[in-house]
Amino acid sequence: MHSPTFSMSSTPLEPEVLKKELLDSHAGALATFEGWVRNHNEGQPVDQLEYSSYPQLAEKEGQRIVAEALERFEIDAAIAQHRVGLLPIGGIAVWVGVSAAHRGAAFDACRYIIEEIKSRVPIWKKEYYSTGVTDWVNCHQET
Amino acid sequence: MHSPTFSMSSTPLEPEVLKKELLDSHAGALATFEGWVRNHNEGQPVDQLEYSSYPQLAEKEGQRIVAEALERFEIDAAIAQHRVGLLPIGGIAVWVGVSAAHRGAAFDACRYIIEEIKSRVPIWKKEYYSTGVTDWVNCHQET
Amino acid sequence: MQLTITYFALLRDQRGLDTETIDSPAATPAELYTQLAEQHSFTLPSSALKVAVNDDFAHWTTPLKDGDTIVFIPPVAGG
Amino acid sequence: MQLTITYFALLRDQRGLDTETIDSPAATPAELYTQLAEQHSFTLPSSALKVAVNDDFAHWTTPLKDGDTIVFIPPVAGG
Repeated sequence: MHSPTFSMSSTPLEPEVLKKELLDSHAGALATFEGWVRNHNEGQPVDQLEYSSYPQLAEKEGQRIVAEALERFEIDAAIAQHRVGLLPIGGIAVWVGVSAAHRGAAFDACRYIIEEIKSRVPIWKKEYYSTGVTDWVNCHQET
Repeated sequence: MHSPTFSMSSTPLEPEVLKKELLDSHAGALATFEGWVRNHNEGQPVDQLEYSSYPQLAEKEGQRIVAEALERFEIDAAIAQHRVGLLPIGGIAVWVGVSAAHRGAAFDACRYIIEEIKSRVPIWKKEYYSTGVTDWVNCHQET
Repeated sequence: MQLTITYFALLRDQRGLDTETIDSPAATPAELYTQLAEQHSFTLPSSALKVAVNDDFAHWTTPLKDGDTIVFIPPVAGG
Repeated sequence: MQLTITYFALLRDQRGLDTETIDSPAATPAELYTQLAEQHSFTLPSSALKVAVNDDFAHWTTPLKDGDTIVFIPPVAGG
């Protein structure tokens, strides 16, 4: 069993490099998830996107999530990485990979990790719309 | 929506190339599955593995599966490719990738495709054990 | 009736060839498999197999026609 | 009591700075946020936030100590 790995990166994510770290002759199944910057959100055209994080707590919480996945599911290894900084359309915002002897556990753990990252890790997303307006996603104000 | 794509390949699979075909500025989520040749099966050390197929029917049935996934799930595109021939330990036997606006559909469709491939597509696996013995997986004889 | 049978995987090993065209009175794939299994000592029961006629899945009771190509499909193991 | 507050995302924009150290009588993060929200017209209700003290998640009622670093965490949106 590998050590839990979650990290933030300010440079483009490299799925092939991350995947190699999971390659293990024991494993038979690899499930991965990639989140890409979309060109729209709730109907508004998006030009680019900026992720920022609370780095000390983000890495800590991310590593807890990967450790939980290793404990809950019959998997060999898991890696997750989240991008921060300014991303263009089509850029990779997050990558999660899980290797396991059997595919069910690989899928379940991969999904668990991405769901928990999205709900628990202190990372924020600022969208830059084609109109010139920007918005912090999920922080809509009443005013 | 892209056309359903399933193919057999007698040369090593290239996930990065397949993934590029799914890249679409609309999509926000990519779920992938890779099956690798394991170094053991049911406790027996495996040296290498040979996949063979009934090509005419395998491609037809695989394409039906991908078409079903495109119909059942809210996804943008799906690609699946299965290797035939002699594979070393760690070689990629199968690759499935699904892109979608939302991650739930991407995961569900990816899992659907790999499950259906495994149960319906006429592909056979011959294992070469370290003992020199070979065996057609799932064809155990009573004698 | 002329029927072509193509063999894959374990059945190919047990038959010792890839494909053959035979003259058979078998009216259905079920009858044909019974005949071949007896002749060549195939170990897989028909309940473990699927059948394809002319490169698509078919029923065991589908009537066979002269010139049909039949494949008996051993348990699959892709992925 | 000296408390350091670090701001992220929308709260950073609304406060107009990254971090500040203030002298506050607030005994808990809940009291501190009420004070700051009033002072700086923060729009997010505390019910939408989580709170961290010294770089780990904490309760709104955790007693604050001199020198603590507090972060109010706006709704996250990773992935």
